[in-house]
Amino acid sequence: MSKLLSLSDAVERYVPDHVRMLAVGGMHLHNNPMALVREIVRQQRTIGRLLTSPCGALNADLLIGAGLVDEIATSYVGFEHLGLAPCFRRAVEAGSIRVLECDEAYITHGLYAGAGGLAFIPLPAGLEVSDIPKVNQVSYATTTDPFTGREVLVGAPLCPDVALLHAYQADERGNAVLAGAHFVDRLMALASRTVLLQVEQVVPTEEIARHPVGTTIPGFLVQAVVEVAGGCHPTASHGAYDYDEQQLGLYLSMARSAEGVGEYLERHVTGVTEEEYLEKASPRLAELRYGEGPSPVPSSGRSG
Amino acid sequence: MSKLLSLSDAVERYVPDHVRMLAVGGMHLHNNPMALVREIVRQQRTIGRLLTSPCGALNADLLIGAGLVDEIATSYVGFEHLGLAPCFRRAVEAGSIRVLECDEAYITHGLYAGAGGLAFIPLPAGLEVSDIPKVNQVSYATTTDPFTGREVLVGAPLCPDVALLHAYQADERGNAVLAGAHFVDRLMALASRTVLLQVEQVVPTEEIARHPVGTTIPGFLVQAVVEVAGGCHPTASHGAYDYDEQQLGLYLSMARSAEGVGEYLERHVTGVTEEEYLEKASPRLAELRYGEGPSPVPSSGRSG
Amino acid sequence: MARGQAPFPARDGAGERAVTVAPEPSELAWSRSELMAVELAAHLRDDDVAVMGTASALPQAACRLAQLTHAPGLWYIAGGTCSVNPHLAPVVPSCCDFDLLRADTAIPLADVVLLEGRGDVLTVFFAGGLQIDAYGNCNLVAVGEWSRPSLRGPGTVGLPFLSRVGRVLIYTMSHTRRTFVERVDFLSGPGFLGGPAEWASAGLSGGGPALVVTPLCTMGFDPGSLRMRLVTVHPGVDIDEVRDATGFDLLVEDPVPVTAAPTPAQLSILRDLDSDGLLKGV
Amino acid sequence: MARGQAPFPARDGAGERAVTVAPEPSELAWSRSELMAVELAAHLRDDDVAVMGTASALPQAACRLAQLTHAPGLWYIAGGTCSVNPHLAPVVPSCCDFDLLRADTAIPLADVVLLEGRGDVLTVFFAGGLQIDAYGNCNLVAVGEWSRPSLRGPGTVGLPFLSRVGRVLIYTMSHTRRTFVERVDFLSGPGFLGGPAEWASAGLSGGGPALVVTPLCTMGFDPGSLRMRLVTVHPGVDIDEVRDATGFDLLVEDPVPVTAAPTPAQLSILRDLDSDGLLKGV
Repeated sequence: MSKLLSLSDAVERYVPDHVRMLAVGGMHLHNNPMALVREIVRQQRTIGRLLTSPCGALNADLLIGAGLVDEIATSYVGFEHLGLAPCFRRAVEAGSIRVLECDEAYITHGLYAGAGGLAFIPLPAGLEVSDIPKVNQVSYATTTDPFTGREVLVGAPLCPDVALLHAYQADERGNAVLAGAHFVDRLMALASRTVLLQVEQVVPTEEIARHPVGTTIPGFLVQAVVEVAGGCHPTASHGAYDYDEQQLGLYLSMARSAEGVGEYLERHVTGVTEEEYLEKASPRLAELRYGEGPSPVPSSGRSG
Repeated sequence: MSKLLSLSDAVERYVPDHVRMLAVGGMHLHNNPMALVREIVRQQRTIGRLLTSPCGALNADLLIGAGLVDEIATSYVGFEHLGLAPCFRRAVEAGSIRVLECDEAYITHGLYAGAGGLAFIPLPAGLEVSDIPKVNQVSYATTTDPFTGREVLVGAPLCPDVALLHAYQADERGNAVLAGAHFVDRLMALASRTVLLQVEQVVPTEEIARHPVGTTIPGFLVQAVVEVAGGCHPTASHGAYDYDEQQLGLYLSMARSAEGVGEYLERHVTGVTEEEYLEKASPRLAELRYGEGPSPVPSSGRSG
Repeated sequence: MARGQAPFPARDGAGERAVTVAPEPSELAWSRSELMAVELAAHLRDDDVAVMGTASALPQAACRLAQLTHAPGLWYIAGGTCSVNPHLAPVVPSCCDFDLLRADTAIPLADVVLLEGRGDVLTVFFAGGLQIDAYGNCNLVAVGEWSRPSLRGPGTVGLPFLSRVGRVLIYTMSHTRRTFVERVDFLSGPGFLGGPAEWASAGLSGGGPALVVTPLCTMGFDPGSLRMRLVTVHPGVDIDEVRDATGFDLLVEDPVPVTAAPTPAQLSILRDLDSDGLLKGV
Repeated sequence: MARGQAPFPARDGAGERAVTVAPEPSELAWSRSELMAVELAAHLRDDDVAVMGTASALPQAACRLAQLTHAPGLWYIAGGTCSVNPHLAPVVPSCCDFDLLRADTAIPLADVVLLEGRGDVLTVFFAGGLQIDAYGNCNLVAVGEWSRPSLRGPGTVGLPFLSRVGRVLIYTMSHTRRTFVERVDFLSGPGFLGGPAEWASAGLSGGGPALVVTPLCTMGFDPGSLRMRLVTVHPGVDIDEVRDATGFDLLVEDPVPVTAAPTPAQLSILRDLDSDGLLKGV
């Protein structure tokens, strides 16, 4: 019954090469499932379509920098206040990646439609005036509102084949607790056919059962649980540690060129095991631990 | 800035007579906002359309029994293992109420559409084979899926003018914590133009701020907060007390006839103030308090 | 929870209608509800994800029993609270009970509605009806004309999803000619619709009804005609008694085996779970 | 939070582009970012519900300042975490920071997306762009041809909602001819579209752009032409400097007042909030 797997086994078993649609969880510099992303790079799994949350960051840029992504569906790839995403930018400007230009509403509602088996999802009136739908006729179309007769912009459902997600804790059956902000990670889990979960910590089910209402991913949606404390580094892991501006700065400066990102990958991803990576990051992770406060994990419901 | 109001002021100020669409929160025998419902009866506000959660109970049956409801949109009105809803049943069999026959998926997705400004919401393939859409062409229609060309069953958005909801706690600005199960109460708050909240307890904002992530209704959606400890009686209030089978049994037996329900209303609603009602219920409420356990309210996030 | 000895609930408002089942034979050491829980449990698999709705003490008990015997990996969701694998000590009559949140996890109701629509996650759906017909269609809405019914039911809740989700397990405490009819007056929970031709042309993603458990017998569906057929009769029940209580022509292939009685081990587990005795009544 | 002195972020990737603003005049005791926060704050009302997105330290500080001065009833939502009224001690550079959850409440991101679509709840939306045009349209997607851009931006996130939500407050740290253009190359955040005719025929529910705050000046929109017009110039800035830095014909009605400098009380509050000095840089 246990879904605990090593990082390499999880990716080997559940991510086919040239996966049709791979979703990466987390948002901006937070809760990026970087251990799983790095393992995808190590195993050189190519990706037909990469889907980000409304705001992708290193989780997308690293895969693009590794040359693994044919097409990306996103409403943002960047490093927020730290700057643009160098590999995404370079690939788009060079025409070496296809972009399905999306907006936040479509990504969120599209995942809802994917999770719920809805054939498509209408989008609020007003969204049709931006140029986004004009350049993405794969994701956007129009149909008739049968109640008013008006034409309405709609989006296609998003049903990722595989989602890579981070959670704070999970039990070995995949019941997971998201700490801090949830972003659209739960929706991604609901919409995706296969869910790989990296967690800071595996805990007994009794621990999860202490706060059932806050437990946001039920184990029956999860295929594999990988325990990688520190696995979001250099992005933040809500409830555990903040993002690492030093390492992100290093990435951003090296990734300014194709050669540079190659060197970064060799030094920090393909040339090292995940254990070696985390060993090296451990002094920084210790500095970046969040200060004291109440538990980041909700506690509620009934005992027993 | 305070939204604290007395029960009578809240209903007087925010529920117009013949309100176009009134939504009542809670599900089955749980978290029915009965103090607000009783006050609607005392003030004899008529209701153009009453919307229940997927499963209405006393919150709907009492309003129907009081003769206030022209039309009901629902996927269930009943008393679960205790039996059918006597006033709903009688009114429908007599043809004295119009029914917008709904299913759970439509009510949930329709509230999502109402909350999100979506013109309509597609429903999963397969739902079109039941007889529900055939008898309710106000809520259901078909249109074309522009991605496949197929005909798809869709639902109209649900945008209640007023929602009556129960929450465990709120601060005076309306930031509310739902204890236990949330049912579709948060969706109702998001979709409704006016939200009246009855709570077991008003607490300082600092108390709410201790567990922000589990706080599910933000105050800017709420127009009035009414503190009525025990106000869900005779239904349950998650985190506080269980439902009262004695009182529900009394209702079910009296409401078997129009005269009986009139007598029930006179004795337990219109003929008494809410304070008198709760005074009388207090020994039962004391017996029905949930046993010890962890706090029913989530605790998470950052301090401060 | 001291709620006293609530009678075991019939499904969805059927509680108000007379149950015409004979009194429990005194020589039986188990109740019919307990036998039904065992029958439903036997059908559940280790890799199932089951969901149940209103007044679901019986399927709750069946799922927990399955977990504690042959299907430890089974997932089950109590609709309403949407708690996942409630610990059920004890079984509760309401699907929304606060005590159901003593569970492994819980998710929002809206998420369960999504997953019912997604269709490939939930593999078992428990259902019932005021009327259940020869093709396993269910009706929780209205007996007679919908617009002016002779009996208004509570409403369909999530039953339209039966067309979409895994295997449908039907149960009812009322095995009568009023419940088991040739064709439902109102189709609120799709079974095999009008039979093989209509079922095939509808192209539904769900597997359709798989099992019907009543206080008298266990039934399935004939793979060819998609009509209900008798599988076993419960101990002490005569085949003619079943036929008489069924308002359509029930397929019967002789010989009809007798349903296995609950084992002492099964009863011991059930009674541990059901300390409030919800399953003891009938 | 010991993150060191992160420079104040420019909006959405514009950080990589040269900011051509002159160095902060040494005689000024406040930074231009601080002045901009005060300008944005002044526009916020006691009954507003404001929402902000990526890299939003400046609007966060503006909202908190407004709450602590003239608008105690203001609600503001930090997109990403979707915390409501974060307590901001200190201001953080990321809109998704765990520390933003020191807040009155927090709701799921999907709920904020719903409310943006509902349109009548959120009254203020902060926006920006790689390009901002004379009609207040914003572009976060691509400079040049979309299919092969000369500068690929990060993407639009929620900016298409500008057409639907209350008043739009635009801010940017980059007041240059590359940012302020006659017409955006790609319309990712709708302003007044192509002007009065197109705006009227679009029938949008949002109120359109209301304010543009830069390191040089504060601008609004002419009610007739719906084009950007100068409202005040910041202390020490010349009107010609603004004209030169603007790539379209900016409406100017003499005399142009000078933006009021932050008061000591405002600065004191801002610096209490901004103990990491995010607003000190520029």
